[in-house]
Amino acid sequence: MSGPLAMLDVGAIINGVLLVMLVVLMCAIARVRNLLTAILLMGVYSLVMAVWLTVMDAADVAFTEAVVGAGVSTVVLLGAILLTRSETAAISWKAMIAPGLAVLVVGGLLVFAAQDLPDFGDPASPANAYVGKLYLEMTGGDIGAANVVTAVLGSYRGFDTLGETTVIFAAGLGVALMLGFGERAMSDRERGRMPVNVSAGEDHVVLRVMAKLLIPLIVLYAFYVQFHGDLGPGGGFQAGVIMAVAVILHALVFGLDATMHAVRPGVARAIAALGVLVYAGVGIANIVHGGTFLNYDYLFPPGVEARLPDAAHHNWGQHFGIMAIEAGVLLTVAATMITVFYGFAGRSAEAVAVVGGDDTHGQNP
Amino acid sequence: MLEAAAAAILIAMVLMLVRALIGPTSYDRILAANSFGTKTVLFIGLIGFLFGRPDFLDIAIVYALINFVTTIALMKFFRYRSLQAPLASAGAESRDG
Amino acid sequence: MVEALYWIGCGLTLLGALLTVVGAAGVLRFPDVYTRIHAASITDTGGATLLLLGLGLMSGLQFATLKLVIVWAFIMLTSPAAAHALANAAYASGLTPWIGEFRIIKGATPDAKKTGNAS
Amino acid sequence: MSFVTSHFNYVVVIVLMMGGLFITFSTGNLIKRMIGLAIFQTSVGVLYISLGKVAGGTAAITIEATSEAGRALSSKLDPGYVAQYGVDGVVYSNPLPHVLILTAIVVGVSTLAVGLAIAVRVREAYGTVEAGEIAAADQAAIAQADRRKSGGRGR
Repeated sequence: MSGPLAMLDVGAIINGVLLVMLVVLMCAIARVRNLLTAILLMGVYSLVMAVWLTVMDAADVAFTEAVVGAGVSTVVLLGAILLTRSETAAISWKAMIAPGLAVLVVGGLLVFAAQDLPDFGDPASPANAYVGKLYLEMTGGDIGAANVVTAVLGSYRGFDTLGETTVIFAAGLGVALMLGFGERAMSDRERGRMPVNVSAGEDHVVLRVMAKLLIPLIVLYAFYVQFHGDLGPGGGFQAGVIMAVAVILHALVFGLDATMHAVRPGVARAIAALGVLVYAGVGIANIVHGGTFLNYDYLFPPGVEARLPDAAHHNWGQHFGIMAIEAGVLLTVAATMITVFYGFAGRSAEAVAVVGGDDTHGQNP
Repeated sequence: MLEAAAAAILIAMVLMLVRALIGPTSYDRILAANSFGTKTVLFIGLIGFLFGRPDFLDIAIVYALINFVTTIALMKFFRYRSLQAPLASAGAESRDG
Repeated sequence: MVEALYWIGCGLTLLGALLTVVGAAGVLRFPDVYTRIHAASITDTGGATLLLLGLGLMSGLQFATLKLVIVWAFIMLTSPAAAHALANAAYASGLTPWIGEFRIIKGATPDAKKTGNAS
Repeated sequence: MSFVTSHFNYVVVIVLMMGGLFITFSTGNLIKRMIGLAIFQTSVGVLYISLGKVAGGTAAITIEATSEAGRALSSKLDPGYVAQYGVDGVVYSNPLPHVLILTAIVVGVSTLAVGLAIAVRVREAYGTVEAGEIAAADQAAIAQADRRKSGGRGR
């Protein structure tokens, strides 16, 4: 490439275009009154976000945003508007003046303050020159994982990640306590009260075959992401959400009832708790073997690690420690997302009676 | 060369975004979102090669797999107003069995 | 030989990207949702095939090639199915195609179905 | 001009943040408010990741500087720059913001679900998710309770 295009960095141009797209989408979401459209645009927003994150070298974050944005958050939002309503009330322009002014003033102050932020891409900024670079330099010797993000997530900041996992578990518990575990839908079905508003003669054989083909592949890919997390982008958070997406796809295509018999709500909530226990248990195992909480160098009893193969070049304690806590994260994240989905999807019995029923008769003769 | 292809995909993404914003019916918007997803897969694959890190293809794979789910969820929402019901009538199930 | 493959790959990549843009323009310009689905789904699968094939030829045989094949396979599986589901849902919700109504005759034989395109 | 190019990302962060805040403030619909909060949250992600980007850097998945990919990455950069800011001959972006935002996204969707669950329960209790109507229903209930209380005293 030569000429004027070579003068500009390709990454900078893509960065600019994607950020402008984000702003346009944000404005559109602010403007629309139909919540369905807003949710759809949020889906596109998260797609743009994932591409932008990839351009910014944040492969792991892009992975997470891709799975969460494409799989879980759209479905959860759809479940929520099924249970409420899909149109917002009209807002008069007078009601927008006060928030608009407040936002403009705060935004102006923030732009003024942003002048003191380091230049974009500055390698010598305080954030990049000290602790970030230190992690990059130390990971090879300390932990031996190629993916520094996984190393920081699982080992250096393992205590922080335990907190995050617990927060996710607690959030899932909160949703379940408010909306139920979806067992209401199950008992409704058993009592014959489950609304079946699928009109006869419709047979989505293409989708059912495709789902049968895709669900095992998605689960398989989740395991790849889980165990490849040391070497490439991936890890427990991403794999957990992918696993949950497989279950959600099953529920969407084969019905919630069938899915609840395959993955019982009780099993899901037990697994969610088990994941946090596995994580904390790994930490306590280190204390038992003479180390500190979540210091995986003490994962094995004294003397065992030296007898493992190739112990001079591999840090097996760190390796297995990260693998174990990532397994805990996988269990908690997957089970929590499934529980949340069950909560929203399983509650719709009464809401369907109010909202549904009008659309299914639109079918042409 | 890859820059030109990336620019083209980016233009296609912008066009798709316009359709998602103006699309008169909800189905136009779902179509735009789904097609935007496919373009995202291609774009992530392209910039993986453009920036010399083909590791990024993992993200493209996950999009290729999961983009489907959103489309199904939205379609089910519009058709059945429910996330519970299976995508086949009782008659279809019995014909299977 | 490798050089020739590289340039063929370049050509295929650009062709795929071009096809994608053409499809996107079609989605923007076509009159109703069915024609737009037509424009989008054909160019998505076709453009993706050409582009991924081109990338594979350009990069040569390595581990990433396998991932390209996987991406291609998944796009080929999911994209047409999603387009089918979308067209089905749009039709079932009562959107009339721009070219005219397509009638499915209940209980008709497969032969009769083929000619059931009226008005 | 240099401010525009070097701080463009931060300006976008502020626009997105204020947009999310505006959505949350201006609408009374609880679901729309949660969407606004989700946008606000992504803007924080954009800020962190922008701060962690290093010019000429690559994803924080270590590669050998002597491998083909490593040499291709370093060949685009000034050797002095690589020596100063690189680790073992390759310049990486800062991995720490990635870790923080990665977990924040998953936590974000969990908390979004909690907020939406509250909205669902509010709708079941009040029959609406508009904040104005909920407040009006509350006022009416309080007024009714007051009337009953004063009426009881009067009797």
